[in-house]
Amino acid sequence: MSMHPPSTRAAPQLDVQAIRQQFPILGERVHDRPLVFLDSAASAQKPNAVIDSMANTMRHQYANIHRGLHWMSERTTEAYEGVRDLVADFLNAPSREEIVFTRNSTEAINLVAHSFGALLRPGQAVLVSQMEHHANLVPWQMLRERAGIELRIAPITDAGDLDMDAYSALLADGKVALVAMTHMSNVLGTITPARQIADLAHAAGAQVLFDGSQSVVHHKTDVQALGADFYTFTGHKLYGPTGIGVLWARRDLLERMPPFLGGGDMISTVTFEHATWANIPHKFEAGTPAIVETIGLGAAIEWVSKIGFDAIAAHEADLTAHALERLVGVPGLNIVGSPRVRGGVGSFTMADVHPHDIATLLDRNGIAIRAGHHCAEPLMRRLGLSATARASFGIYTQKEEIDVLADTLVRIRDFFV
Amino acid sequence: MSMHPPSTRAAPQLDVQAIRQQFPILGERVHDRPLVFLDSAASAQKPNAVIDSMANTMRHQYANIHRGLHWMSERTTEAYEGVRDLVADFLNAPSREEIVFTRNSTEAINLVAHSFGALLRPGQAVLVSQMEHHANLVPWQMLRERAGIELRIAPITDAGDLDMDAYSALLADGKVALVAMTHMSNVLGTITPARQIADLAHAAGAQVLFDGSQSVVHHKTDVQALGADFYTFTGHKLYGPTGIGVLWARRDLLERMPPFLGGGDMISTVTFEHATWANIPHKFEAGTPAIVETIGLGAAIEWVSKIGFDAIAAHEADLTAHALERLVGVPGLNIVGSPRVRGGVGSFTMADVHPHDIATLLDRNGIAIRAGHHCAEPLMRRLGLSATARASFGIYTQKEEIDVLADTLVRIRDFFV
Amino acid sequence: MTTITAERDALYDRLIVERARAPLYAGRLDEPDLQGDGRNPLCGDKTHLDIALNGHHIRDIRHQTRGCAICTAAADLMVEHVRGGTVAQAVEMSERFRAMLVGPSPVVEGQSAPLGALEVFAPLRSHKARIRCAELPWIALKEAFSHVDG
Amino acid sequence: MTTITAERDALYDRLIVERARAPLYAGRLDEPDLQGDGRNPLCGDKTHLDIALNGHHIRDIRHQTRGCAICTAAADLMVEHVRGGTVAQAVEMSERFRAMLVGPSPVVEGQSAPLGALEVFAPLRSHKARIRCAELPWIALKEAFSHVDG
Ligand SMILES: Cc1ncc(COP(=O)(O)O)c(C=O)c1O
Ligand SMILES: Cc1ncc(COP(=O)(O)O)c(C=O)c1O
Repeated sequence: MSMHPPSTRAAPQLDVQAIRQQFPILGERVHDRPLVFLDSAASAQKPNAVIDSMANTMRHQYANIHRGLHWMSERTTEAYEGVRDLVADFLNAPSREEIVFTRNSTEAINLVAHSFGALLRPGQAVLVSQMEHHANLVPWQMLRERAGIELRIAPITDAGDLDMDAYSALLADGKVALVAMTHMSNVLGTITPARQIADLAHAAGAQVLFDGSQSVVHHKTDVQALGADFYTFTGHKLYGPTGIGVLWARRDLLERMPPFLGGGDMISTVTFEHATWANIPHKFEAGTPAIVETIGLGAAIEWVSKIGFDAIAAHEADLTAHALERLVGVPGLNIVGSPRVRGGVGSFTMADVHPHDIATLLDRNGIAIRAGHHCAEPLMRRLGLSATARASFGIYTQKEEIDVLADTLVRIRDFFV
Repeated sequence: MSMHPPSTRAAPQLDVQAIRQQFPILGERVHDRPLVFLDSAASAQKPNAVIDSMANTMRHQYANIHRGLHWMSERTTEAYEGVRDLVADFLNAPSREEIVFTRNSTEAINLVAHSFGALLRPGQAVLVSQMEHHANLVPWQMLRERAGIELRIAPITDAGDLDMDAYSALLADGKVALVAMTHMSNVLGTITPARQIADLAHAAGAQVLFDGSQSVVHHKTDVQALGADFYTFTGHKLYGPTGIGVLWARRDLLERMPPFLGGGDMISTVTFEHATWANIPHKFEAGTPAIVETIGLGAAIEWVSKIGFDAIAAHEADLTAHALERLVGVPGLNIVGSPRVRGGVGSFTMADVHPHDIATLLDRNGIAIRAGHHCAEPLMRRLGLSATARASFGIYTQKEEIDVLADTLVRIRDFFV
Repeated sequence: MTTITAERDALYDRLIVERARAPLYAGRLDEPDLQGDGRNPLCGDKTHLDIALNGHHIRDIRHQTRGCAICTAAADLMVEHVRGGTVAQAVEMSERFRAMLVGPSPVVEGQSAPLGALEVFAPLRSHKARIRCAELPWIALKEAFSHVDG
Repeated sequence: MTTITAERDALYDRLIVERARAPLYAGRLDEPDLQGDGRNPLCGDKTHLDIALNGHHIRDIRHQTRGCAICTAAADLMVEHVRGGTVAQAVEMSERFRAMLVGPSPVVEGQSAPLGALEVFAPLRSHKARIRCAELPWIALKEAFSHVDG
């Protein structure tokens, strides 16, 4: 199993201790044990840079944005719109106007399902994979009900990779208008071959949306290099605030799409009879946005960028390799899937111990992991499982924490068997 | 002009100085002058209680909610769901399950326009007033395009009150399925006679939505006493965070309405073929919510409730009376509207000085007000104006600030005439 | 080892682990008078109950459970406790069990009728997300009883 | 008074206030060769331009503006500055005006061709929300010129 991205030059070292100092929550104790937080894939913890940027905004420079003519409003507007530049840069988007702020990935995908979906007609299809998070499945099911389109499911291999032959076959009849696919599985850790997926989709006349909720956290994202048409991610997994997510889409698509939500700030003019829409991206941002959270997202992106994805990816590859090695040694433990390229997320099961019992017993030892279907029920069914335990690693994860996990799993197994 | 609510007993006094101490931003200077913030109707400033509750959540007790089995997740879930109880209490809602968290008022109204709107059929009508914020007009225009319903506009009087006779007449044919009306105008300050509006609507077979974005800030809200069927408000105007709003709706309505956004947390089970929905309110909350912001909203509600709406309403009535008195004395100044009952928001124009010039010159003196159409273009047209200047008062506003406003307006007029 | 079996999991009492590993009342009845199902889509836990009545008495009862240790043990211990009693007694026990887990304040010992071995689940109070595991068999029981009368 | 008229509003130069109160070039032309409109829906500001050409020269030009002081004065001073020049000169001036307001760095005096009285608008740089007020007449001019050629 190789790690992503394959690093040719020596990757810069991450000073994990110095990083941990910036996360106050990592000093907390749980059930009288030091917190071992291995649930970052559900939501990451926040560094002081993010917390302080939000608090300081509210303390020193805050007002509603865009419509205000006064100093506080102008400065806050600058801060908010400045984050659009940061995000465009972060994704290597061609233009800042292609960045739309949403609440989270889920809303970003729903926005596309509504607004791009409004352009689709019966006879056209949307194609997703078997390993989607519900956020990238349910909106398309709902669109199917609304618009009478077809929903196709690309299968995965037993190893947890997209079955590329089957994928190609599903594109063959040219009816697929949109491929909506995860860029990294939140259950298996699989990093999908985005460029290849996009090329095949484009050759078949389809647009491509990548759900980057998991993947933007672990390596550098370049929407142009990936050949994406839509890309979504969510702030709270990127060490940023809750309540803020991002949709990037190609300008011409955004311009063709009707607006999603109606209200203030998304209009150009309104009469009782009729409204005309503002230019992109504002057409898609109705009402007072999550101003402070957007500014906090900017702080998160700056913070992550300063550390750099070379160092982050190398650190996480290191952790993942260590985890696979240690977990394989736990009696009765089975790692779910062995994708070709994987990020710092992995699921496992244990003979004779239900994932919920694993999670609770780990928690009693201060170790936070997830157990359940991870909002990917259809994938669970595909895998023949009802639930898995999942450990996920972040920028602040230490090898020692993985050792504590492995040791505790051994004890849990003993307890039950 | 009377104030709302008519206070019979002696209202408790507000210690404005002590309150101001809790808002760090009020100590800021703008253009070398102390900040005089008279733009709370656009968005209010935040007390330490709110800022600290958000920062402390991120510092000490944070994880994703609902699906987690570990301590951090369970505690964060409790904090988040605890706010649902607080909000239910705040609105005197019959049940916590009737509280849906959204990004803001705008999204709350759009949710109703989509999900309740999905139950409407051509031939049915939605009725709004001439003084709606775009947030309560554009979503209904968009529904009209989607669903072929009719949109009716209830006129207002020159004083800025809802024309009750015309309103009744518009209900007479029984085709109106929903009345969607502001509970307080963000331009005129008008507090609408909600109970009467609701009674007339119900008698005509319609449901009623009140846009409480402005009104919840100024006096105690009781959705049952108002006879509301839907009620919306937005956290950032209530001294709370951005990125969080509330929809309250009657349980049976929420149960009948299809979901709005699809994704994690809003489902009961998902297969590739089909999804079934979670119970209310979760059916309407897709994806990771604005967790920290919801907790911050809880802090805002607790903070406001501790001060109490008797004291707040009395303070604001006092300020409004003082402002009307002082502004009437400014040469060339015209106060827009004279509604029967008004809250602490008022618009004005000045002969020979454009509202934008007023706003900029006030800003140069440290005074923040709004100028423009206030996201209520159709109302502007009704009033025969292209823009107004608007001053709005909050819990932290002092009479002295109104004096500074009035004095500076006199000087601005002199400058231009 | 000690850290697992000692105070650290009052939550996983020996009894729970034993019953999860080797339930005493697992299986089906040939001709049940009542049947009930409980399902937790969150984790895929399932329990099925077969009940044989004798008038208002629960003459026999068996469960078939696929779930975590808490769910399986809860099913087995529930069956043990309601077996031989009346439907009304089972309903009342269900209410007390629920009160123990989610009632306004922890049940004070000796104040209400004791729940016997079922009290091993009391520490779940502070693990809200796991309470539904212990409740699942009781939900199935309620469903089975919903067919009584009528 | 002093606080208003002094440094506090470099922004509202005397010239701006005078031209807003009594514009010198307000009005319409009888038979304009070009017309252009600018509209800011945010505040309802409107400006209309009538232009009479003589070859590539702007022989005459008038504006009709309903707007704030900055918009009105900007229209009047723009008209004054482009009148008599060529279309190309006006376009170039428009670019320098824009650079003064939103260019990467404040225009250094003497570095590019001076904008003369139009420089009274330079302090708008730090009032982003008002820049469109000063730009509105230039947007109308651009619209008018878009009909040139072809
Ligand atoms: C009356 C009214 N309705 C709705 C809104 C929209 O609120 P938000 O932008 O928070 O959605 C506002 C405030 O802008 C308002 O004043
Ligand atoms: C792959 C993937 N897609 C989408 C989501 C949804 O993100 P959010 O809940 O922030 O909308 C998640 C995380 O929960 C995820 O892991």
